[in-house]
Amino acid sequence: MDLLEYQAKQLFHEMGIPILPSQQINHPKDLKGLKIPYPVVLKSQVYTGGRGKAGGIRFVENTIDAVAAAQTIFNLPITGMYPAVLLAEAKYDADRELYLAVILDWSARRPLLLGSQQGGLDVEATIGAMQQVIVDQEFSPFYARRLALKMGLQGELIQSVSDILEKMYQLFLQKDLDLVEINPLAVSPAGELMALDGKITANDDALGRHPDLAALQAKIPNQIKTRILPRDLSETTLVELEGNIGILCNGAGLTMSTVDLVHQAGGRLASFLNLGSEYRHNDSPAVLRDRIQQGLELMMQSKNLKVVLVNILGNVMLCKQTAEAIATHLQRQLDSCTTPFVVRLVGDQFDESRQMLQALNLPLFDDLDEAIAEAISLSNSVLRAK
Amino acid sequence: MDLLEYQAKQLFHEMGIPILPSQQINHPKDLKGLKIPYPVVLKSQVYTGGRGKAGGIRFVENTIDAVAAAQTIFNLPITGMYPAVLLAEAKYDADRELYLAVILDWSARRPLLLGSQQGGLDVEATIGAMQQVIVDQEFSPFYARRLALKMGLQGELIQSVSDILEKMYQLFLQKDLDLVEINPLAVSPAGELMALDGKITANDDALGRHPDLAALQAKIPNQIKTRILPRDLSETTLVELEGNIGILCNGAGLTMSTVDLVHQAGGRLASFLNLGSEYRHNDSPAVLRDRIQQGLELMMQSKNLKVVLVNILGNVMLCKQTAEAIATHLQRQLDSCTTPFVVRLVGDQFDESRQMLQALNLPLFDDLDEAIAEAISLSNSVLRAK
Amino acid sequence: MNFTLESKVLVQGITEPLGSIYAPLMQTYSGQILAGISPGHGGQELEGIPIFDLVEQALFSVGTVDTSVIFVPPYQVLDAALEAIAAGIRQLIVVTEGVPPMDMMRLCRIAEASETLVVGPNCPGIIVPGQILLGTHPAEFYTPGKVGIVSRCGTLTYEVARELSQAGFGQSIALGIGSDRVIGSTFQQWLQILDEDEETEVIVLVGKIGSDSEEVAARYIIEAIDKPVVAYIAGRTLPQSQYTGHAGAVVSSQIAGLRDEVGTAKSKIAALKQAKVPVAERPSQLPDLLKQVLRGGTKSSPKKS
Amino acid sequence: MNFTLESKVLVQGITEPLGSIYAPLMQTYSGQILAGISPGHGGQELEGIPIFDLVEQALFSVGTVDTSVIFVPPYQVLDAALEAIAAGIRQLIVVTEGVPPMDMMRLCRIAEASETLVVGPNCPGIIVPGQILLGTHPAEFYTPGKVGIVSRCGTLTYEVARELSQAGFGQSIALGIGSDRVIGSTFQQWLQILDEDEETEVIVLVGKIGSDSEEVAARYIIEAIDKPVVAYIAGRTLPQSQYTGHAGAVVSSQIAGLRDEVGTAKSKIAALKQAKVPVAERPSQLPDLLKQVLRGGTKSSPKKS
Repeated sequence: MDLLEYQAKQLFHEMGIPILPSQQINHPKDLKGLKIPYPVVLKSQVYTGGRGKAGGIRFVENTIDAVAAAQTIFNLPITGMYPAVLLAEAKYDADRELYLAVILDWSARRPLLLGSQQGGLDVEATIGAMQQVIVDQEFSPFYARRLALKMGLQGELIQSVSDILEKMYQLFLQKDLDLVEINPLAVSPAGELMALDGKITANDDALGRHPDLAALQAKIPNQIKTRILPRDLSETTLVELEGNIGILCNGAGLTMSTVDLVHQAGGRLASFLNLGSEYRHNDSPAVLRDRIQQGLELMMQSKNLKVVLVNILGNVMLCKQTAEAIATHLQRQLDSCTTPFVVRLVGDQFDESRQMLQALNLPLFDDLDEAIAEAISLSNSVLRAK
Repeated sequence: MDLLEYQAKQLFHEMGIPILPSQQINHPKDLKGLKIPYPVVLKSQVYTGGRGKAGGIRFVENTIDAVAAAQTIFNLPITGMYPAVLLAEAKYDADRELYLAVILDWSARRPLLLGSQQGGLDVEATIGAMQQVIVDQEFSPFYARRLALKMGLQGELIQSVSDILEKMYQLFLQKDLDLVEINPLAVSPAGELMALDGKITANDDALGRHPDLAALQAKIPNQIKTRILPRDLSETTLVELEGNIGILCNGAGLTMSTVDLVHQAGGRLASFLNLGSEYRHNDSPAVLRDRIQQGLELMMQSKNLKVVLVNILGNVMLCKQTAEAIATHLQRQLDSCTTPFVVRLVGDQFDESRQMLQALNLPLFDDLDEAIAEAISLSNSVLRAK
Repeated sequence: MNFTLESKVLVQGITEPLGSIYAPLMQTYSGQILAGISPGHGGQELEGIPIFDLVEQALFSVGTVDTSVIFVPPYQVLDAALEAIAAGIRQLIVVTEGVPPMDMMRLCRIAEASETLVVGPNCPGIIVPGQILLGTHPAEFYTPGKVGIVSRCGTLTYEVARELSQAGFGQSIALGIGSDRVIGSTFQQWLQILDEDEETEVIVLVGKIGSDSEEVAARYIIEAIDKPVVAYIAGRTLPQSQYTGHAGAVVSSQIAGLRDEVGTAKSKIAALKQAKVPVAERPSQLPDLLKQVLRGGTKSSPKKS
Repeated sequence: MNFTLESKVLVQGITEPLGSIYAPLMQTYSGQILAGISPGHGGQELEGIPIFDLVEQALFSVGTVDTSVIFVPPYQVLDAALEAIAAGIRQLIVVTEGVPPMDMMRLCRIAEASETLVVGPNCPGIIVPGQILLGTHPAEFYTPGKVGIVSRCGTLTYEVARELSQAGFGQSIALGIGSDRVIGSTFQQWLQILDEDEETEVIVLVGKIGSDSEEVAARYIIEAIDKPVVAYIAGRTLPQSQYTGHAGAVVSSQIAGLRDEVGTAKSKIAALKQAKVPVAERPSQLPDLLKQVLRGGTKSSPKKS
């Protein structure tokens, strides 16, 4: 989960990382009560980068200009999204601008400190100058000093920049973050440091143990909730495409593979839906049945859906459980639903399951290629029938 | 530094350890605004144990009784100390009472979890039933479960008591504590847990990085500040005895040894003062000189002081620095101070230092036994002169 | 590696929903589950498997154990794993999905220091067909043989195993290393283990788009693996933005200086081809590729035929 | 143990007040200080000793180092020590007083795992007279010889060394293990090291009241030490409540089930006498005791004379 700039800065502040005096603006008229002296920077609070280039950051000298600028920014979509909040912030005279970040190095299975003397720009533009330090063992501040030196810092900046990095690392660790970034970290002519912009990405798997971050998630406008990956039953995500076959599958790899096979066989997908892996610790058979049924209901919402292909693999009980769930779903919607189903299941209970589904006129396959051929054939006949 | 019960419970609460509804009472009349329903327990907030036996804990049923009881408790000294605050707390029906603690095991250089099913009593009385678990590697909750099992707990109590222990450990670690103790931890008939009394000792060396705890220290009444060991210059502690020789020394071992030697040679001490070890990272020569002078000034306040014996050992520069500090002190107090000094110093600069002190009629020795003999002889001659 | 008929196994989280489903299935397969752990349930039994409150308590009662299969809730996985390590168990299989990366990083650091093999999390575990089941693999899909399957997927692993079994290619071992970004043992570690395993003649690597795991594995195959390897990568026809993993992963790869296209099917297939690893277009093509590489012998400097 | 003329030494915190006093004294003694560390001061020098910002940077420039002497402020000691350990240094001497116990516990745990010897904190360090000075010992008090002094005190160690030197008993090594309650290496560790050290013929143990260190050491002498040991304990005439250490220590000892009187001079002297260790009444009595034990030969089963 990404945090907005002002939310990230709130966490910086709690951790003792210096930020400028700032104020949250929910409406242009809030600027009349501004407590920060002009000149002031107004910044669109959106989740995407590039807001500067898009016109989402403006410097203003007085209240009249500020209200006008705020109105403009509130009405300026950035990659399709409008800000719900602006941040009004004091201006700062930076002598130099640095880049600092702490991220997870997934391959090394360790946290990674990143830094560069070329802050303030797009990360992509400065990858060449980026210095890295892997936090190989338990963190200690010397890792931060190691980065400061690799960045080419000297004198008192070694210690002061390391101190900021140490606080970023503590935040990263305490809040289970995927990313904490300060860009730019301004250095004043006197050598003082100031986090001018910041980015925090919280780990979705860990949100359950950070109620403060989870509360921020609740505030995210619906328009961008699709950025959140499916985690529990209520968030199983339907991916919609332009064809007419719907795939309901369990497990990311099997879903991808089934999508590939349909495409390779000339089919076109209306949507696909991954019910998730089997490895959720609380997946009892009842939960699984519910999830299959909810998945089917979600699937039926896809546009252009003409055929549903169900491909579910798992332990010995899953075959019959899936057949039961499909049967229950169809019986419930008997009148409204005329979309044909092709079901592929495997297991000891295959014959039993076949009988159950045959009663509903549903073909059951244990060979995936055959099931796919049937689904495509059905989708073509539907097309021809048009 | 010890915390009072109500301060400890505040930390428990922040950590999510259940405590009863309670209210701080600074004056008996505060009880008129009590927000906790009767019956209520009033507890004297003093640093020593045994307050129950001493009458510092009373159950009251209504406001009139409460005000009277509070007046009594405020006026009841416990081991010589009066409470500045009482704690008014709801009553709790406990089915069983447990003991839990986390302490430092100094010998093993590891934290130690302690627990017993015989809570609510003096620790000393239940040492036999006390179970221990050493936290050998990085803490993980299984250490707490290990203790719960050793304590003989079963069923859901294993997990719920472990959860409390885990929170106690987090507090211990985060706040650099020497001790965190819950005694008793009440178990209700429904299996719910409640910390009825608690004790926290913060580590004095670590107070500098815990401003919240240091602020509590500032509130400790002067009468019991002597419990705090000397840490910096302002707190060098003078230990006063009944004799007439004062010893000024550097380092605990050397101070003890000098005290022993004077006693063994038949001398009687008015006081002794340890200037502290040489290993404070910020001890520049100037700081050392200041500390010697402040030590001498403090020493002069001892009752019955007739002779001062200075015994300071250290690096090559210390000999002359000490002589200079003594000379400065004496010159400053030339008129008021007639107490004879015996100085023992060792080092390359001994001769130079001797000349400096000879000018002030001070004998300088490099042999400790000789210096002690001289000090005792001087103290005896003072006695005879009486 | 010790995954044989002789292995002694513990199940942590045996009273959790997943644990109570799979522990009996594992026990049915080869009867090697000596005990289950579930704090507060000590003294109970699950289909004949005795339950203890604490790992060390179980070991005191049933003796030494080689492997623990962990089904506890995600935020308790680190603790369960550290408990097992502290009790001297050096092979852990974490089935549970959703373990926070920070916990896995700490577990990996401690596992490395204690030379503990951690499989998973978010994985189906290990099956040695005909010998031992340590996880969720549907045993009926597997047959004993000479193919080692190492996969980054769950259910897709079953699909691949089923295709191989039906085509007469039994398996020496099959395992899923876990679908999460931070996992214990990697493709490289398992390629090495299978390269040295006497029962394994040829290796099937099953991957999917997202992360750089397959690219790194391909590089490792060039450097260190002698036995023939064939691969299958799922997601080759997916719209690129889908399933290429978590935003943090992308940031991480980009910042770490990896080229943009890491994680795509194209990048993975190219890397594998460079390592001379034939890549199947679909699972059902794997048996043909296996026949080809086995006809061609080992990849290089054959140690045994 | 490698504390000889050949040892290579680093000073961490060389620009701190204590560091800037003692680094030059150590350098004068035997010229083995290759570098000093002080972040932000890289490129400077202190009386000819080059200063670096980071330990690994220093090692890159001056080569391998055996020992680091640490003078940084107390809350930075853990970090400095971990930095040295990460750079491969396996002997640390922490002079600084006031290190929080929690930091020392973590340092001890990591030092044990990496087999690092940590002397201190709050200690005068080590001197091998005529060879090397690693800490604050006033070199003029020491002479080369065969007596190993291991002490829990600072300045009292100097006093003892001076008495011995004046009586003709030179020292093979003298060290203070630190006055704090949580210290790296213990009496037991050093008794063992000195028992095995070929240059040491007899051991002088210097203790003081408070803590159970001397009692534990006495037990260890009975079990494991062959060479003769004599002792001196300071504080035998002190009022009992004074200097018996921190309140936490008392709680800890009591709860840990130790008998109340642990920490007193009486308890320590009794324990040492039980270990057949003669205890001097005053430092100036130590030479006489040394003569007696040396006349009597080693304590038991002599390995060498």
